[in-house]
Amino acid sequence: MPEVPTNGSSSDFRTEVINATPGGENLRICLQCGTCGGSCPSGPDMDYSPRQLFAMIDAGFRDDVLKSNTPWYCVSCYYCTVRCPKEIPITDIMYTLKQMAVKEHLYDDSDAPEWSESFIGFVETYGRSFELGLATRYHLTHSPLSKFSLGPFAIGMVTKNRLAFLPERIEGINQLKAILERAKQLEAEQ
Amino acid sequence: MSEKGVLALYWAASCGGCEIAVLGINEKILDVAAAFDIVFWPCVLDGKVRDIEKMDDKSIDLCFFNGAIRTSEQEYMARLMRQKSKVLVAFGSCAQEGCIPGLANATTKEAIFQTAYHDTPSTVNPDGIRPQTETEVAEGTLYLPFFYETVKTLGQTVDVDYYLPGCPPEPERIWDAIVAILENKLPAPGSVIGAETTVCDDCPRTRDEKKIKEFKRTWEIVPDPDICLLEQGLVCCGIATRAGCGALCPTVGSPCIGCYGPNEGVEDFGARMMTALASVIDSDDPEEIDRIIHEGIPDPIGTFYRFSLAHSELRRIALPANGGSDAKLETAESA
Amino acid sequence: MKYGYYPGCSLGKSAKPYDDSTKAIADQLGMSFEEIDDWNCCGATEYFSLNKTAAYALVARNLALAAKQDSLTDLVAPCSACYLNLRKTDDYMGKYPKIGDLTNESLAAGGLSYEPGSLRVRHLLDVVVEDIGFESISEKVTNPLTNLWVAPYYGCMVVRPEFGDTDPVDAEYPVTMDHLMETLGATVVDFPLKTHCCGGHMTQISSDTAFELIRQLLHNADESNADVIVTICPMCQLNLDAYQTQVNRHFGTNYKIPILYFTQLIGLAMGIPAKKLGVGKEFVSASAALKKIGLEVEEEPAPAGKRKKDDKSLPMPSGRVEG
Amino acid sequence: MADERFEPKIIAFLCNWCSYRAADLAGTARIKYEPNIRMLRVMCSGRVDPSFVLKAFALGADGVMIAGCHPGECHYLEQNYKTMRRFSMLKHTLQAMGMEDDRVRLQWASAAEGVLLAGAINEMIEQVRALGPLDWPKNWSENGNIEEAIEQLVEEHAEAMEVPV
Amino acid sequence: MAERVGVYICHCGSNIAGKVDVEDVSQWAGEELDNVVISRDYEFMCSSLGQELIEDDIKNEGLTRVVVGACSPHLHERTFRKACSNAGLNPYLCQMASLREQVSWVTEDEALATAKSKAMISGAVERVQLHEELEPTEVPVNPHSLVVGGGIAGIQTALELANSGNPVILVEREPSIGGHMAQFDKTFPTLDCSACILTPNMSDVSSHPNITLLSYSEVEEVTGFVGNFHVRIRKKARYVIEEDCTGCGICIEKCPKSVIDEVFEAGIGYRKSIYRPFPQAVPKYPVLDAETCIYFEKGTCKACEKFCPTNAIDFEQKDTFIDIDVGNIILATGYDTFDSRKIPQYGYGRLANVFTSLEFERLCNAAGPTNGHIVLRDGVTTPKSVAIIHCVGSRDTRFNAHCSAVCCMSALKFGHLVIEKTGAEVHSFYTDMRPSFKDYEEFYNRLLEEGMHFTRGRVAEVTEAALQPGEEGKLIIQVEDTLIGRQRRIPVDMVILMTALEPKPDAREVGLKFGISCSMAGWFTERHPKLDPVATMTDGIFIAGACQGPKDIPASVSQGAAAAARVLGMIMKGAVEIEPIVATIHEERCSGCRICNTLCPFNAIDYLEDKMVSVINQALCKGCGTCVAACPAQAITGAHYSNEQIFAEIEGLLFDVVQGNGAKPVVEEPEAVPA
Repeated sequence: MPEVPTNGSSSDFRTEVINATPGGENLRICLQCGTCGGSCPSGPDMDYSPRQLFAMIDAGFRDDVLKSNTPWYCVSCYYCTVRCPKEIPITDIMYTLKQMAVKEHLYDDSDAPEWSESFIGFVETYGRSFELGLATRYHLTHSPLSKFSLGPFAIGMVTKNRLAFLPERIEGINQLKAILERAKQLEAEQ
Repeated sequence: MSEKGVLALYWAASCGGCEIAVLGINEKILDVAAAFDIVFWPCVLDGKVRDIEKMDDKSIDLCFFNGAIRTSEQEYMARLMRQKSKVLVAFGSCAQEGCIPGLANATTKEAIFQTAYHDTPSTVNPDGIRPQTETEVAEGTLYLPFFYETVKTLGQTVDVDYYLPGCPPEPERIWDAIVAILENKLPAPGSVIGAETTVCDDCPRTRDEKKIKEFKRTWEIVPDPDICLLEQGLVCCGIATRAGCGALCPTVGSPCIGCYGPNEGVEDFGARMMTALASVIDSDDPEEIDRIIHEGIPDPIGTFYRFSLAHSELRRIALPANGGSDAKLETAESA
Repeated sequence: MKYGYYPGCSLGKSAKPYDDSTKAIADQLGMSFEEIDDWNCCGATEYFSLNKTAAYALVARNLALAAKQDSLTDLVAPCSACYLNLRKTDDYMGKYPKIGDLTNESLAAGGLSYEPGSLRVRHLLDVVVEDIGFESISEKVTNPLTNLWVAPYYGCMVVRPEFGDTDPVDAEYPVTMDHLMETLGATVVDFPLKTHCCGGHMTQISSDTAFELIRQLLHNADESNADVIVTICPMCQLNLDAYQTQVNRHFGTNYKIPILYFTQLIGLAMGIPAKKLGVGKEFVSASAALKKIGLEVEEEPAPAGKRKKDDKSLPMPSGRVEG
Repeated sequence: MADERFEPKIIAFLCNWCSYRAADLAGTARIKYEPNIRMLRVMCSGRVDPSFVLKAFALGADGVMIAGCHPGECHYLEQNYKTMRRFSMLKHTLQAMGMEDDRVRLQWASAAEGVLLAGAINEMIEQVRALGPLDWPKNWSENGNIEEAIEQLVEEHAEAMEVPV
Repeated sequence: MAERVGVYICHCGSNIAGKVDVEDVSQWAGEELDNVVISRDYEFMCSSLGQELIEDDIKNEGLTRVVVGACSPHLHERTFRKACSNAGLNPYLCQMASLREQVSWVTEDEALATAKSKAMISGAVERVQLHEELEPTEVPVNPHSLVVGGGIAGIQTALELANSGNPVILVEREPSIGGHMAQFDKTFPTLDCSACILTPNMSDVSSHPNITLLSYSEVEEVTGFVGNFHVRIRKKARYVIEEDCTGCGICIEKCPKSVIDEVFEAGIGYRKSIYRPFPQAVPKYPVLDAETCIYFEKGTCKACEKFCPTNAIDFEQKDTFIDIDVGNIILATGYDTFDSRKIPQYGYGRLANVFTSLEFERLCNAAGPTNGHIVLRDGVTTPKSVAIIHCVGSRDTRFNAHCSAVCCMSALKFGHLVIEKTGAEVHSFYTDMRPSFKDYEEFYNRLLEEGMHFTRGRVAEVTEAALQPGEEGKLIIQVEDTLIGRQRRIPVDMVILMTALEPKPDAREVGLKFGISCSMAGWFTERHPKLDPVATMTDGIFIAGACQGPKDIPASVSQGAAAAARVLGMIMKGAVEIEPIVATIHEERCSGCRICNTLCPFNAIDYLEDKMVSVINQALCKGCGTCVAACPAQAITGAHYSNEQIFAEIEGLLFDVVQGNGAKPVVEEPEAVPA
């Protein structure tokens, strides 16, 4: 039987989340009404609804929150953000949670972080995204046997001349790398 | 008063009109001479400062001090006369409120020196020499008084017992004051010897409710001889100026310029004029109000503070380098 | 009018038809596009999950480059995700000084800087509707899309979130593209899911989630007898088009709804050859739907409807907020 | 010194009916504003005599705000129009005196406008802070040179006194 | 002789003490400020113990002046003045510093808050020493009262006052009194028929000898002051001569023009161009709506005129004005409802079978457009399932931050009516269930027993998009059931939106007209939220009912009665004290320049031709001080706001600046002469 916590592990987790999210102060006035959870297109597949996540954040269940699949199932449709009666920037909070989870390697249950990382890998190397490479790399390493198969998709894309075979590299890639390098440094200092 | 009293008169930064006004009491000057030993009156009698310095404190019964304070020498004299006098009277507008010399506070010392020693057409000063507070000569060091940036009133310099307003005070009022002193019928120390009403009280013009749509300059209109000048748009300061002159100017159709100073209890003459005039402007439209004021009163300091700038709350215009160091003053002097 | 053009990665290849059709209609509508030199990927929705400062910097490089480009005032992105990232970065850099400072500090490493607010970031639909306007478009229509039933699909990222100047109704139930399609002569079907999610990147992460969302959209459009779903976003197009077969297989359904870009339909209505508009590159063929164009069936206007004596129905409130 | 932020002192005259209540409301609503403002209550902004403003500056205030009901909303019907006229006149004179415009402000605020008033206060504090200290009395301080000069004179006279007559 | 000043710093619990170091302020005042002989800090100065502290010090320590640093003087100036006067000190020798509203509540930094508090205390101490003893003046109270708004709160107030024998003028903007309550079917939790309990009171109003009812009228202008208000009322043209009209209704019957009734029928019913909102309307006279009348539009028709048996139709009628004098005014102007179209995902205005709560009230009202049949928008189909969505536009920072207070109970009432009348399934989607008053929880229980379903969750959207079997042709409620933590889709036939109660759109304007303030949201502000809920900051103006905030019928009625009691108190006393804050012209200093003559809007200043001076009629003076500030000769002084007092306060407020900046030259006896 799991242990009943006497209290959450981190009393200041909510402040941490708020500080990392521009305009996040309204998280303090969350009414637990469920507008976000009801509006979420991927809600049924989340282990906690956004609303539950906010209650857990308040309760200080840091690890459970950062291990949750919820932020990773966020499709950035911003329904919750525009509907929230307390004007909480929920989508941005999901980005904050994802970044925290990646930083602390707490979310290991899904392929989502790897998808993001693969995508960004190409962007950081070439300055542009590269769909064929991305899809191939990602699928070969993560879910070669998933019910989603790359085959018909890729074949179609190629026959319709909608998939590039070679990545495109921007001219100012070194400039971009310098910018991103500096940005990462600044982020680490935060 | 069985024994003769001791009287002193002194003249600091002023035009000399006050001295003449004293003589304006005509033959009554003999009564004054009969009542007082005049120990010090540099304008009229020979006398030495050191003689005054040697006197016992408070050994002068009455001192009429006219003129504002604008140099260290004047300040020294003010302090000296205060120390030696039982009753110190700020005599005339300069001593009371700075008067015309006080208008120097609408400019700066540097600008004054520049004008006086360089810019006036009659000045020939090829070496650009300016007077210095200290000058080395073969015989030693020569000193000149230090010229103040800001003109002060007598009251801002030393404690003053009574004020006698006017530029200059009217002879009748001077005589009244002397009588009051002789008869020991003085009001409370610190007060003004004069009326408690304003020039309007003496003004023969008829007056009505006031609404001003436009301020007029004196050359713009020939005023109606019977009705209030203010109602005709002329900025007449009679409404705020202490009575005492007999409303000489408005009676003959010239608006009062406020030489008799503010009414009893008023700290800032200009504020009274500003608020009274503004209150009766006949417009509720901010832009029109601005226009009426800016067009009608191009020189607010000259209009509202002609006689009282040094005595006003703000005393002077802002110095260009407000809060500047000593070095700045030095530069201004030595430039 | 001249616009800065940020095509984004998709329009280079997977959404080439969007790029082609945009360029094809630009001339006729009096829009001139100047591509941002050496633009980079906007990071889609992925970079913000990993590193926010880097994500803003990545987007801001494009803004900085665009702002440097001579006399550009408006920056147009046809891709919804690109539009949102550009717009949001511009907005947040101004609204949250900390983001502005960090971003500019990062840009400085590449010798760039960006003053938030110096560009107006806009989506292509907004430009077409606001700057060109229905009236001048209707003047250009030579082949009205009469009898073509279209489901206007806006997706998420153009209508949401709100940046202060948008009508809340638009975030939930926008109608600009509906009016645009009507201007082109098409019949607009009621499409309640018009601003719902196409699944986004969930096709890659959890296909179950994505397929269900795609199914809902196809189902809803099919219910309304739409001949075509018209979209303003490469991701929406890709998900609904390229995955339609697999969705059918997954759910045992048989949807065959072509997904076209709004620019393609504008082009067709203006008489531009289909090929020039990239029509034909879609997975689910639009040929059957496009056959309907040209049928001249005069639609009877619904009578104003005088209330009958035995009419028991209650009056309906108007749909828009008053005042 | 350079690091120390200048904290201006601003005097505000608030009318009893609108702006003082707006200040009350800002309080009740816990709207924060900077503490550099010190408020006086008058029954109506029409009570504000220009000499109040001059006095505040003469005593060393860095700025003065006059707040009243919106024009047309005066509790005393129309008295704030007089305030408007006097403010224009006062400002005209202060300009001639060399005072920066931002140091005086006429602010209309209804009893419901706590947020507006707090915002105006913060804005004015910022503006005055940017102008720096006014310290009007320093204008006539002669930089402390007076006593030195008088001493000089006293010394000189003392020397003269030593010379036998 | 120097004054003996006592300084009292209130902690106000933690309201002040939580931000300001009150001990430090009080100690500092005692040590640093001249003439302060006692300085104390205390938990609650306004408590009786706090007041006794002052009283004892006045008696035992011979205080001659009192300074209290506490809340805004608008709250407790009276309290502390009274304490002074209890101890034999003139009440006007007391001064307050608003350390709570102007310091602790608005300042972030504690040290700066303490410093600011010291400045404010210093200002008050300097000022109070120059205070003068003043005696309030008394003015009689006109026993007539004006009630604005004829909803249930206004009706209650009018009847209470009238029954006590005092004349009342009741002004109502609409053609009939009754307000929202007249639109309702039943009232919670008793399920009384709303009309059955309201209409007897309405007819009492119409027949009461002490009540003058002015319907279809609005207040145009209010002048004067407590006890003596002058009010101008616009009586809008009805185009019906009330003296001749018998209320037979033939004109309504014969009128050929039918229009949607947006007001009384909430937009789901029709009325004629000449109409009475409902059969029991008070007064009985109809109103002709010129905007839709065929005659006014086209110049012909006049059916009403032709058929009127008493020639009571007058197409030439114009608005008229009525001037009245009253002693007190009660505002009971009510509320409005939120426009649900601002939340587009609920589909109101787009999805036919989404109704607002007000529409539903009319729908199930036996006198409504469907004769009380609960049907869909088609007018015939009875719903088999109904969803009730709570908090539409309430508890939402984008629209109304407040809880509308009545919707939970209305929703339960609706649930009961639907079940009773149709047997349909009813689902309530609530955020928090708040049945808080007498018998309300019991009513909630009753609905649970009756089988109403309750889902805790704010509805995400209402959609007609059927995605799963069983959803076709329905409205689907998409929601997170927060108690389960799962999304649910519930197909229903009808949706009722419990729309928020909002302030009237013109509340701010009305407030200004009567000289009272509104909250940020637009509700009228009471003098004290707990202890003085029906009075306002303006003496003689009272508020009752939902214009002060969302309220149900019992609360509105209570407030109506409370406001009447407050007014009766004033009438019984017969006179009110007016603050002696007036201006005086000192004749000996006045030179009759007449600058002040045009400045007084209350005509309190007269010019005496014979003496050539101006004088102030103190009964008319309201104490604004504008003439005081204008006098060029400084011949006018303002009681309690004299120049000296204000200068002293400025100097006190700037105590830390004045120290050593040369503003106050210290003229020492100069040592000019060499020793």
